[in-house]
Amino acid sequence: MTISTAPHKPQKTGWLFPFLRYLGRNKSLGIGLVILLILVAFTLFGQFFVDPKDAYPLSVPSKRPPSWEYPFGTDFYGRDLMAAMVVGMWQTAFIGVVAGGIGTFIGVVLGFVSAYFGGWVDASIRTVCQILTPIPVMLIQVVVAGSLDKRSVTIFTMALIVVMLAWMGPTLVIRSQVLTMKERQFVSVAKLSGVSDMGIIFKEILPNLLPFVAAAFVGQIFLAVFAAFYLAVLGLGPLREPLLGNIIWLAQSQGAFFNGWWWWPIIPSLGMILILGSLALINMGLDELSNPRIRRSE
Amino acid sequence: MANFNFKIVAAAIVGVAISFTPSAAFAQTTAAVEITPDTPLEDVGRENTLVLGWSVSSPVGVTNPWAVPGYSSSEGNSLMWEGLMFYGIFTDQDIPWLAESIEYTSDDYTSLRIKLNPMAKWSDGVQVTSKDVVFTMEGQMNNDLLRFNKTFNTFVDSVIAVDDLTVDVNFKVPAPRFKFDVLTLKFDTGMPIVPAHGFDGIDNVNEYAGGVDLPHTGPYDLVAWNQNQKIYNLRESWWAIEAGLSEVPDVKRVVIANLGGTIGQNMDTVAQRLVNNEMDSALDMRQDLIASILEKNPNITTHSGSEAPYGYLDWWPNALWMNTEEGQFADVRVRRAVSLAINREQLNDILFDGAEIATIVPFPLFPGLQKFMDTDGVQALIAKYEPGKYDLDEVASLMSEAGYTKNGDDLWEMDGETVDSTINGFEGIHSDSVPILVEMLRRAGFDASTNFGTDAFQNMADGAPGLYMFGHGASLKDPFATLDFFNSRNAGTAGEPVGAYQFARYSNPEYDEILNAMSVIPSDDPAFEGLATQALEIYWRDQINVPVIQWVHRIAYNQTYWTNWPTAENVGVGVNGAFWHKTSPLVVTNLKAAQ
Amino acid sequence: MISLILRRLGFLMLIIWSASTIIFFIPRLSSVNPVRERFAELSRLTGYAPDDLEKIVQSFNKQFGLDLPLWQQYIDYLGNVITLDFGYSLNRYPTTVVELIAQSLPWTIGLILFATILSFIIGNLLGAVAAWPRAPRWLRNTALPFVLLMGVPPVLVGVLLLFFVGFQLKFLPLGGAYSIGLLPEMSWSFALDLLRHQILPALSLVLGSIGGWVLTMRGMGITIQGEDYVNFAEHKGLSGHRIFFDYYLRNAMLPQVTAFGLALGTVVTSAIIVEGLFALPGVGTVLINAIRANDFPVIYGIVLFITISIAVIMTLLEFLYPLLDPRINNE
Amino acid sequence: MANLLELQNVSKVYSKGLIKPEQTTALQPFSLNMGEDDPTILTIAGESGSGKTTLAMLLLGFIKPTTGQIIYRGRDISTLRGAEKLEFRREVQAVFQDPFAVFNPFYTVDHLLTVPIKRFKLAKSKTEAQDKIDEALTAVGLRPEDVIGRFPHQLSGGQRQRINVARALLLKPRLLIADEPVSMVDASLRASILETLRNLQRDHGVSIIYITHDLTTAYHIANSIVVLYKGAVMEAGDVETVITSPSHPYTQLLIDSIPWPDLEQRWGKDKIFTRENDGAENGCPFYGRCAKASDSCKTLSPMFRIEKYQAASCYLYKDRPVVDLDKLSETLPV
Repeated sequence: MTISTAPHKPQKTGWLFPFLRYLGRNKSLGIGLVILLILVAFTLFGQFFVDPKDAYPLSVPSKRPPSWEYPFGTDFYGRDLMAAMVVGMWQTAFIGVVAGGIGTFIGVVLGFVSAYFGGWVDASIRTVCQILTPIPVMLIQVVVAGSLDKRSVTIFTMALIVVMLAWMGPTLVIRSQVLTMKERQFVSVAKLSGVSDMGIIFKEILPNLLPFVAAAFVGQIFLAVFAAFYLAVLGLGPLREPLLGNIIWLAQSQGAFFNGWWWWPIIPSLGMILILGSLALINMGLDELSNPRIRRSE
Repeated sequence: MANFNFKIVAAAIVGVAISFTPSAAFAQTTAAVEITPDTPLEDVGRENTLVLGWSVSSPVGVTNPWAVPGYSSSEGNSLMWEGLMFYGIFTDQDIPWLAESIEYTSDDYTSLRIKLNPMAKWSDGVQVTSKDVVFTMEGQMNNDLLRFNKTFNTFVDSVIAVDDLTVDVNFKVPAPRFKFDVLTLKFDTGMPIVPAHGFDGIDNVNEYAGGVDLPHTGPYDLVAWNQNQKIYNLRESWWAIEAGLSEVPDVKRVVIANLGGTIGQNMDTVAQRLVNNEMDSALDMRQDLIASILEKNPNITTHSGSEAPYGYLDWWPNALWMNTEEGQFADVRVRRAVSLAINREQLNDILFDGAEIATIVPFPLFPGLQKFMDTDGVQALIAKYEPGKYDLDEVASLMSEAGYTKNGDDLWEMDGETVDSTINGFEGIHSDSVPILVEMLRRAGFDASTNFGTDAFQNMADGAPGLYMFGHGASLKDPFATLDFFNSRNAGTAGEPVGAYQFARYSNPEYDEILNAMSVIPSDDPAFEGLATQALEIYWRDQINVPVIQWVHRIAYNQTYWTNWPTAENVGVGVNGAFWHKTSPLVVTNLKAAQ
Repeated sequence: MISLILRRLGFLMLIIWSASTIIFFIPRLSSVNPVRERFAELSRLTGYAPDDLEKIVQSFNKQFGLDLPLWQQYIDYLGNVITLDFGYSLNRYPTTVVELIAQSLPWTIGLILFATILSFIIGNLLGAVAAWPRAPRWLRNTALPFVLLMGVPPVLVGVLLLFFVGFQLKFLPLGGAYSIGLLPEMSWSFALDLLRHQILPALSLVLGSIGGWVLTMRGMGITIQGEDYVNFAEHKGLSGHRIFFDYYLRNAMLPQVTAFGLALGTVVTSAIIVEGLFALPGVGTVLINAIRANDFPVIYGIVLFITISIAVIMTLLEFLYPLLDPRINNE
Repeated sequence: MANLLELQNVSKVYSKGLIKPEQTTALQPFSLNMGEDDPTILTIAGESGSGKTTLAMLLLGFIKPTTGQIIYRGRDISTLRGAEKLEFRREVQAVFQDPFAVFNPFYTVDHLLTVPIKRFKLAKSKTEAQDKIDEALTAVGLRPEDVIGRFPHQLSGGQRQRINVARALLLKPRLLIADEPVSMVDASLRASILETLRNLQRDHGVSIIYITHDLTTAYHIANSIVVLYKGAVMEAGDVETVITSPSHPYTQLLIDSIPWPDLEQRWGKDKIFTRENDGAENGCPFYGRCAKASDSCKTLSPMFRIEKYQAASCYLYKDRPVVDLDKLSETLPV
């Protein structure tokens, strides 16, 4: 969502200035977006400055601390961590966004269908969710990832494995929100205004659920990155790829801290904290944006 | 509002209470399975206690060596069980133990006589007699779950108790290695003697956990075992003291601290705990970790002191195995190309700080085997086959010859299929080497990736496409045992799983003939060296698998509380210092208190 | 009320049956054999392997009916589920599944309960405060670091804690459930030792998960603020903390309690890996090993135990809803 | 005379629970006709729980009647589909009680006006749409620049409700259901909103069903009135007649409770009467509170015609002619 859909007054003077002004007031959104932009810029423009091949083992001398030549140092396997961060950040973001996006999408669709149409549709979706929820997802992910041909374990299949059982959370949350939302009077008014069922779902109810959808999305990205991380921990991921989780895990397996190679685990950990931290801040900011009452008091 | 709060609290309490109910039920069972001393253990002090770190994987309470597959000898249980003889690898000497002597009684190695040590006693005071030896051997013959079942059925015709202290073993075929392979304890192999009277009234010996009740001959008694640790106390009445085989050991208590997880996980924590003197020794480490340990705690040493490779050779040199009968690696040119793609010098640099650990043979270079490697015959073969060669151009010409072309990703391809070179291996022990091998293979155009997954071993057993990083646990003195893995006896049936060390599925009558000839003669027989050289030539010619690295045990010996660890400078009785090997009683009982 | 409870129990049975069925079939996707895997474990620890592994594997397949048709195994299995008898662990034979679970379960339950409740309380309070316009600014900002921390998977928090607190500062133990050489006893010194060993693992779980509660609670709080009844209460001039607890926290709690049930699964997963990091002899270590080895009976036992526990807790939470929100009526 | 709206024996029963349903009657069988040619304002009066909001929901087609049919211009509204349904939507509109809840908090208030214009294609261009909106806002006494682009919370309750009325104005419906349109609005604004409603009826020919619990506003605006109590019609007739001389004890109680601006008149002079409501489940719903009840009230009384334009459901008038249920409209003047 951008500010242009919700200006205080119809603006004909362009959207940029009010947007920036708004970011000044909504600090978490502002800071979150700035961090995210820096990270995106890092991984996008980084591609021009590093050789992506250096993100793989045996490319550079191993175990070098940060220096002018290797700003983030190099690891045991002879990866340039700068290159590894550029490539790995991209891949981590990819898994997060793909898995988070698909999971949230399925969750929102099922949540809406379930709550809006009710009846047996609702009952069956809810029952499936309730049955699946208590089963430790990891078991299923591990078995599925384990039975795949290792060459087909790519960043993308990784995302799909992660998303497999990640949709129940958003489904239940969205469902309960729609249930309360659809009893609100503006839905009746929209019906009177001739708005179709789909219109009511997408134009009347959905925008009000954006904070929840965004929270679900952030939650899903968190779960995706986390799941990708522990699949890596169990040796089921595409281990060769410089996914942030993989780098951290390999560092841990080689006792990087103990051996004094602090830069090896610390830098990808910081990357991870920044990615998810910025998403969390954006999420907080979105709450403020979509809740007019907060906006008024700002 | 007050009412509301009250209800919430009440409901929460009920909820928590109910979720605890099943665990309470389980907690009662817990007391039953854990081994807890009846009376509190007397305090022997840290200075008399040996603390060893290990990821204990065998189930609590299983001390019976015949409990298959729960029993493991590596988690302190080897302190309870002894064999007829030990072998000191560094002195190349037999150390008679429960047996005073074991002699072949025929020139063609078809019979053998065991004389027991008359002083040997079980922990319950009962004497060790030929009845126990016969019981142990017949058990191996008749119980197909036991480890030496196949060996016994291949070689042993009968086991006869001549008198209380003498046992004769008669073989069906010449068995020159039986004494060493089966009857002698060394590294993690050899058969411990179990008490015949300990199994009285046990219907299913494989199902019997043993616990603290099973009489044993070793110097330590299990006194406590839970998920956190195992505790063994010295039994002062240990027969070997009276028999003059050992002094009264300084180590009064051994604690095996459970490091949790799977083996090789969180080794930096283990390292830190060693540095903190919490533990005296722990399982073996990767190169850099042990170097850092030595740097941080000067009291800690290793087999090679403070020099690389910080340890000694283990008997488990690793190779990239493959299914030589089916799939892409059935073509010898492809196997050879894999070997040519590996830069062993670079492996030495990255993994071993330059120490020469990368290898070209599937057996460990212990003195006897090094001697074999130094013979002119083998040196000529090395010159001829260049098994350690790294040459990407030759990879290219071999692969082209085999019908492969490079595809858009710069990978070899035939009929749209790349060469599936997924390396199946094990996290922890392989996480330093496999990623590097994968990269070397990729650079040579093989579609390599890492599989540390749950199915890695299954893939190996099934002969699935890809490479298998696995060792060879066999040869110690001569190359026979390792080379025998490639005898077509071990090739298995196509499509059926095979056991460990049989992954090559290699089958070649010419090779079998050589190995069969070797099996009936001892290694000091004049004909042996020639046969072994012939077999090794076929091994290299056919590139049955691709040897990569020798296995080094880099074990930290903390001298803060304990000295006299077996090292290169202080070989002692000559056994290796791994406390998880079957020779551990000799290591532990020889330690001297530092304070 | 009785019929309601019966209906809920019926649904619980449905969940258990479905879960058992899924759990039965999922591991069958994998071809890994538990007995062979045990020998793989032994051989990579020590290099040793039995003479004829395949014979042993076949023998166990026969003993445990793994060579029977799948449907027959399924029926036997359902029978076992009903009687809660899972027989022997194949990988750790001759130990039984119940023994394996019994040894490890107390450690895991202790850790999870301690960590979850702690993070739920701290997280929701901080989240509610962060969304509450009347709270002082510094108090609202306390939540921020935790929100940033939620980016870090618990196992990573654990690694960092180990390094900074364990390795560097050396005032907390690096692993194990209690000190080496001690034996459990009913004494204050042992309890203290136990607690010291639980602090780092629990913190690893708590620090990372507080952020999640903070975020959703804050989102919820802000939305609720827009609602008329809160406006109304403010206009009525109700005191701050009265509004905070009566209108605000109480209304925002409902979805959070739902999420609490959902989060349990994630927490169990995190705990499983954190246990490994801190060498806690919990059910997680046993489960991971069982999954690795495809030790069906142990997987079934543990996963069903976890599933049933979570399902029971969720069912209990449903009984809690009407207390949290009188509009919802279980009738 | 063609009927704009025709209710035939419409009733609504809610039931809860699957296994042992518990039934609540929200509306007893109810019939009503409204002529197409004579726009009128009909008040449905009653306290909360009287079924008046259920009636509104039924009329708008949001819920389906348990029995009976709602015929709008000759078609049962539950059978309407597609274009016909859209037509019905445009022609039957509502103004709701809560002037805040009807706004989607996500959008500016314009949303309320622009959406129906778009959906019902009321304007050919953006400018035309804007003009129509401005016109409607002006008609309800708002300055478009004060409200357009604002969020609902930025406006006062009165402004918001006038936008609602403006919405009704904009759509020019044939039938407007006004559900307590002024009960949450400042007293000073009530008159002008009611006036606007009346203008709609008078100038634009919109029939209005005015639902309220407030008899004074009904008196000001409506032509006729139906008094509901617990889902049943208590009294119906000309608004003047019913309010000045109520005949049903319940209506009397209601009228008596109105705080007239007359200092002399004692307000609520009669004590509120209660009695065990036993045996009256199918009887007069007012039985429990009625001072004049007799045993015969344990069955529901039919409507008795008291005047030409007044009928009451009470045995006190059992000597008067009975009005058939479906002839109720005949007692209502237009």
